[in-house]
Amino acid sequence: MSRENVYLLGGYQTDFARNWARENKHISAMMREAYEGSLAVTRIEPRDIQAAFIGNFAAELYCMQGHLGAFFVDFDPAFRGLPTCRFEGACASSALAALSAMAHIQAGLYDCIAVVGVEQMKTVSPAKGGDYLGTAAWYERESAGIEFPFPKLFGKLGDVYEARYGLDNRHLARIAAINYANAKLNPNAQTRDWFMDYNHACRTGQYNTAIVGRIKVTDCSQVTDGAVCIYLASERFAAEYARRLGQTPAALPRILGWGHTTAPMEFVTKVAESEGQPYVLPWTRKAITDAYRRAGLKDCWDLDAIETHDCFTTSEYMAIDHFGLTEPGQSWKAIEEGVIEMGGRLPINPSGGLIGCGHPVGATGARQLLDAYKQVTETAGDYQVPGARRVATLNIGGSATTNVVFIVGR
Amino acid sequence: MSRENVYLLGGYQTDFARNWARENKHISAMMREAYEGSLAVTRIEPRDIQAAFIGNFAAELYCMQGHLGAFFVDFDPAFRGLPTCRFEGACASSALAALSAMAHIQAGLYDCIAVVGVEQMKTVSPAKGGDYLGTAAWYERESAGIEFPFPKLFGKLGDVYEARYGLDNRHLARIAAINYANAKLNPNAQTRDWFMDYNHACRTGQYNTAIVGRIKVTDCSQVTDGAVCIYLASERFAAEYARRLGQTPAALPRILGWGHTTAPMEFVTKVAESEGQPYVLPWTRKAITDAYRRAGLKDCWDLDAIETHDCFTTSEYMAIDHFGLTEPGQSWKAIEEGVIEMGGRLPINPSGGLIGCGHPVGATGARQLLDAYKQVTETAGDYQVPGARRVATLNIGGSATTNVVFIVGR
Amino acid sequence: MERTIQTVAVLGASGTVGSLTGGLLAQNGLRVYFLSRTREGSQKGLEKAIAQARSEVIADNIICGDYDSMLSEAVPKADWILECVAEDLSVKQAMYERLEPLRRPGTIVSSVTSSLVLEDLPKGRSEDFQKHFLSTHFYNPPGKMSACEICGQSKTDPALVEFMADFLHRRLRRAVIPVRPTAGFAGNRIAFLLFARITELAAEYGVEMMDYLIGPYTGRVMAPLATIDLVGLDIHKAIIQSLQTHTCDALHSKLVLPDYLEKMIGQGHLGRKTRDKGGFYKRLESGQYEYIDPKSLTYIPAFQPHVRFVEEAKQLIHIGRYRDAFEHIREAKGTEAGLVQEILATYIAYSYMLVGEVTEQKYGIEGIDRVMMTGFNWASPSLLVYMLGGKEKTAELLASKGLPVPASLLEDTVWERYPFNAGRYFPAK
Amino acid sequence: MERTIQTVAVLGASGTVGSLTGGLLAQNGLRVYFLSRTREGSQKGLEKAIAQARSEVIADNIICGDYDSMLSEAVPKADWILECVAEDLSVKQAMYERLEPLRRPGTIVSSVTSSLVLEDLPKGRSEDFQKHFLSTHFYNPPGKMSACEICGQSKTDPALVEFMADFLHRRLRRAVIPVRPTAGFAGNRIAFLLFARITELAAEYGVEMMDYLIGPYTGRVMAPLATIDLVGLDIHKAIIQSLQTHTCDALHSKLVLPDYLEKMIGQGHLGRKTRDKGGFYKRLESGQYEYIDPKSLTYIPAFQPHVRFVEEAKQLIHIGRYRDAFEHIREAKGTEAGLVQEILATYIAYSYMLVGEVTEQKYGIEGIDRVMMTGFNWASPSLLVYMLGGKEKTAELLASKGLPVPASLLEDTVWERYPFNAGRYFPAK
Repeated sequence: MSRENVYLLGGYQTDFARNWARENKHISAMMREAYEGSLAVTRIEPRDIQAAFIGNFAAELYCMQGHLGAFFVDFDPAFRGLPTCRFEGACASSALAALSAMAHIQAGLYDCIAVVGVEQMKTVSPAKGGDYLGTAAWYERESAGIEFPFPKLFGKLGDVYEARYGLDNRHLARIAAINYANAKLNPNAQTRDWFMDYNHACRTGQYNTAIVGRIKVTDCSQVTDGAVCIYLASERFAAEYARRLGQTPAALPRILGWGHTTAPMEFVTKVAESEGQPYVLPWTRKAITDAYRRAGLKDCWDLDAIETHDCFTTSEYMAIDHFGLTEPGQSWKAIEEGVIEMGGRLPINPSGGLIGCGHPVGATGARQLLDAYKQVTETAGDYQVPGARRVATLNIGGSATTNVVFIVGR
Repeated sequence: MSRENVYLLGGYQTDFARNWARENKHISAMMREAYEGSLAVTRIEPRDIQAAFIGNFAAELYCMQGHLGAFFVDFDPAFRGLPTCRFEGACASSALAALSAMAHIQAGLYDCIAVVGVEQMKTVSPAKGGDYLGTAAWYERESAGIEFPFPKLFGKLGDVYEARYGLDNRHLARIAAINYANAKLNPNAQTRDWFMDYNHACRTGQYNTAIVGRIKVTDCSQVTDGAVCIYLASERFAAEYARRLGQTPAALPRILGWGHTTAPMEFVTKVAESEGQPYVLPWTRKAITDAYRRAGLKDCWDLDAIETHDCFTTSEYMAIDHFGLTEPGQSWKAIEEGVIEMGGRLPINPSGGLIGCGHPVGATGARQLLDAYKQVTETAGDYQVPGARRVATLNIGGSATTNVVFIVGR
Repeated sequence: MERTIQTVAVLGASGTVGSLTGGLLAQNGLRVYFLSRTREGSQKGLEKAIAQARSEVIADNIICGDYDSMLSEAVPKADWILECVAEDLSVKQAMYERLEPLRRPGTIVSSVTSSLVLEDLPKGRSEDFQKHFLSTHFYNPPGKMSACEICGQSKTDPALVEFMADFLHRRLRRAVIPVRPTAGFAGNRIAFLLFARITELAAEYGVEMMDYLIGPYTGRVMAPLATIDLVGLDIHKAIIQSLQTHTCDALHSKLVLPDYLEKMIGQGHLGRKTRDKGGFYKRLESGQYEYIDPKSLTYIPAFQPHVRFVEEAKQLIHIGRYRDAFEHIREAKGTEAGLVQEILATYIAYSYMLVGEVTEQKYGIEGIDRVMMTGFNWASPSLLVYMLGGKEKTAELLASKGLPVPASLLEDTVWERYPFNAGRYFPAK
Repeated sequence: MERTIQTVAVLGASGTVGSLTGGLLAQNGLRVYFLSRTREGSQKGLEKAIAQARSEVIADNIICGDYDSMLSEAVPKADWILECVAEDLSVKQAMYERLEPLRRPGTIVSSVTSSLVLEDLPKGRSEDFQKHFLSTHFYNPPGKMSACEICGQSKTDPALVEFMADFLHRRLRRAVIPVRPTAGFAGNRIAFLLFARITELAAEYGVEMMDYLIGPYTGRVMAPLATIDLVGLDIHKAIIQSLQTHTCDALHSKLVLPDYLEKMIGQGHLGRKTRDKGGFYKRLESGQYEYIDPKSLTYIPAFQPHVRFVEEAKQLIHIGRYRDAFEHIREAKGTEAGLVQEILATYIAYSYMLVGEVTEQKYGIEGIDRVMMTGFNWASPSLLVYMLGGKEKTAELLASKGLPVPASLLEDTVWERYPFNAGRYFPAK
């Protein structure tokens, strides 16, 4: 990009295994923990922060609380008067917050912005939660009266693959198993203590019930509570910050490229419009190629890892060919060849992704950016991809309606 | 501002008197009407629009629908893939969308952005709607179990004025009467066909019930459905657009200045912290003075009109001194002297404001900008302030938690 | 001296029209005498006016009284005498005779009539009376319907009509429609022809089906037979008869009163005013409706019609795709679609036909547009032309239904303007 | 040759500890023999293991059998023999005797015991046995509690302890805490002293009040007397007695078994395992709880204590202001506040006191921190020091409660680190 560089200065995520309703905590407590942790980790100080952008999907429904941006002001006396805003694009909410933070920095309006992604979802029954999630799709048409609208929609994504290219569910099971395996290496992952393996993912039964269509429990990301706080900064702030840490600005990760597209809301419309095209979800593909172009990448092989939006195994299956790891429809090859596993040519979701690490809806985009940051700064601990220099993230909202891609690197 | 000029190219608002639930319309229909009307009015074409930013407070609650940004994509085939986002800051949601649009334009990311503010509220009973609005405050502490949380909070604002400076409720009645009177001149105003006058506003009774504390029905803005679509644009686009209209870019209104602050969420905290200070709501004041400074205005007398956030008469009372029409606490003087009436030295809410024109929460910020546009282009019809060149808007979310001010002019 | 109106005497203030219109005047700061046969009647009118305003403060502007004791006080003080007494020529004329000696020269006298022949009303009155006499046809209730047709007779001072038009617009914020002195003026002339045709079709297709087909989604807040129930079948009949007698045009034959409708009136099924006996609709205690069967004149339960193109059109309207919905209606096939197309086409054809007859030619369709929107809450004829894809496509539709294609349609440009607030006329139901 | 563990024989696999720990091994891909007195018992253990894993596939890794028919097959194949039989020295020793002729030299043998004297267990066994014998004290259920205290006795090969620590950490993802061979190791030693003190206070202040005061908000997922109910009062007594016998320190006097508690055990009020008779709590059919009155040993209804500083602290915790909550607790006045402060202070003082005794001095507080978090779901001692405002303020608190201020506290720096995931230990209840 010819515009000013925007730096990513790391941050903090809460433990996605926690249940904040059981802890009797307000959603702002989760934001506060993410924020306080981020200060400790990044050594950014309250007075550095000039705005706070909050990504959240539906606290109105899950927590009966809107206006989340304003809670940030309570976290420190220095924040009185701080400009804040909440951003929403369903499951892509905090990626949108990050995009806007990038724009504000490039416009020269602010030098350092806290981007918080947050969702508290364990406040309601699974049925009610599934219904709430339905508001990320066209509720009246795609969700009302349907018990699990999103498993149904993403099951249909699998059906489209099956019809156009063929699809073997065992490849989906492999995706699930890899994400669970990676999650075991991630101390913040929701499922890190859960048992899951490929054999279990292949089997339908008491402990792996069929939800709808081809989607079983192990194909789904699970209801998760979590918050993430990361920092985006201008060149000017990054220079000062690097000095503070005794580093050079060049050592700090930045946003190398990005893509942002919106497809038509209804899944049937998406699919009807992609009929005869190489990619099932052309607008997801465009967000990816836009990001490659802006980052000056030739293709996916210029990346060292990907954090993608595996809300269901089918969405990761889609991401594999849409990122260009294989020809369209051939995602299974990358799975069979071990390309996407830790140690593979291009690991996907070293963190465990949404299936393994968890999917607190509004927090996921920020969590992906934080994990990209950790990878390129080699601070990902047990789930580090050795020597990672460039990592892509794909955060989608609805049935791949809102698509946001970032390339993070140095 | 030394940064690139951001132009405001007008737009369209729906008739705020309508009841879209009674018409059995989906919230996206309201957005669509605002959008289609805006094309007709502005002569902007679909291919001009590079992003769509949606301001909305709580469609999740009122309409069981999130992810509103994505609906814009359905409005025209040209919008497939369009970057979209929904912004939320309670009642200041669409002002926040406009602020972000401004930032994206100044960053050089987009040249022309549609900013849509929308809220459908007549879907639920008044009690339920009041409860939903409570999520704009700290729900657990300020709203849960309270029938009308916001009338209560803004009644307390009056109490603070009374305690610090004295307050005569007849001045509040005058504010209501002026807004209703102005609304009669506005063909889009919710209350344009309602009867209301100063005598009625002074009286409590069957037809003007006391809500809570000093707040009567006539002190309140009413439940409203509405959408507004406006356009913000870069210098480059404005130049081309002016050519298209046979005008010079200098004839087009632009954002001369802006202010954006967030106060602590809880009203009691706000008030406790302003104890001993001249202004009851110092962060609202700061948003205003920031906007004056950025626009290069000396004070309010450089303005020709103000569109302020009179969700209740007390909030307009507050705005009068916070904008600097009087010394702090002396708002009554401007009311008694007729300063704020049509024909006065500095008319407030020629449109009728929230009390007269209506307050579809997420649409209000955009509606204020549209009215500012109409004033400075002398297209406000019967509610035109003659010769208006500079108009300020103040949009607040929660109990003056989020504060956004714009100065629009040429 | 500039003419001003400060004080108004409303005659017939106990009735709905008189009280609500009088209330509207009081709301707008005029001093209003509410007069009727008894003081109690006028007082009841005041209560209706207060309920309409949702405010007691308007009572400060209202003086209630009966004719005998207060006419002589009120009329000399009045700048405007608004006559809302019974729609009966002799009753009105008798009232005018009482006014003659009391009114100051130059005092405006207007009647709210629309169905009587305007020319007949002030017959026998003084020249000054006739010169200051006109019709101001307010639609009801004026708090919700802003239409006001205005019309002088042959002796009325044209400057007075202009003054009143301006006053009604500015002071009372009426949508003023200057009309020619033809029976039913513009709004009733058009609407009741359509009502008549729909009552005829109901005999064959049933009440529920016709109101389903010509439901709100076709461009009206209320379905047509339900509207007749609201108006009252007796009033409906009176208007149709008046139009039959006093008008004549190419679609005159559609102005029918089917037998079953006469029988309904005979049996006392007048509509909402005879709630227990019902009208086209009968409301059950459960809140459900039954519909009269025109053949047996008994009430039959709702069968909830479901016609595919109708439901699809409603779905498109539900998401704001109005033009797509009307393209769908225009292109739909089958008997039911034919009926909807016929009614829409008749409405458009008849409206454009009457340009120049009920309103001045120079106004084009605009006056008729305005009265249908603000008097009936119907989509205007030109708006339907817009929705149906423009005047060429509309003309084709009219021709295909055997209707005349009026020149005023072919010359019209109003439909091309983006229709402000168009969606409100198309509820998705 | 590198040592590897592929096959494990679990002895006592019918019990909770054996089955769940065995299941954990199977989940992690080890081949596991589930052995107990009967094949049926082992099979029941397998079912528990499946329920813990929430997957039947782990059964592929598990072979069930009884000692008589399968010990001779399993033990020679096992790389590790995990003994989970009854907590009785003679039972364990008898089992070891049976193993001796079957096990290959070098095969690891570990016991899950924590309360028996480790040195006594392998007495009489071969040198190779003793060299490869250690304690691996898994906390229960291992699916939720990741703590595993590990400890050799005098003859154990230190390299083997190191190997097992590494294996438990890497392969089984245990939070491994190397401890010294003292009774109760680290976790039980600390926790049960606090339990003892709280049972003593409950005699005076009541059960409900003590669990309210020392509730989850003070840094634990479950209130203390409720935890004893879960453990079982009989087990509680056994642990306290073992600690009374085998340990001695400055706070030894707090290690009490109040009379009423002995009586409860005598009357069969053992806790959750005697659901009908209850323990400290008794669950009514309504889902409500009653609490035992230590004086009368009858159950009394809940009175829902409400102490202001407690509620305020919970409210601060509810919004994530943990340190503010603990400042509030620290500064609170009154009897109830004094009790909460005493318990927190005792916990901190005792934990830091035991550094060097239950864990190696070189680990500082970290081993104890880890076992309290991962074995009990309690906030660690150093985390409480952080929450209470640092070590100076904490030292003041300890001194004010008449407690020793351990040098290891004064030297500690662990508390200064930002505590990862701290909030999870402080539910707002």
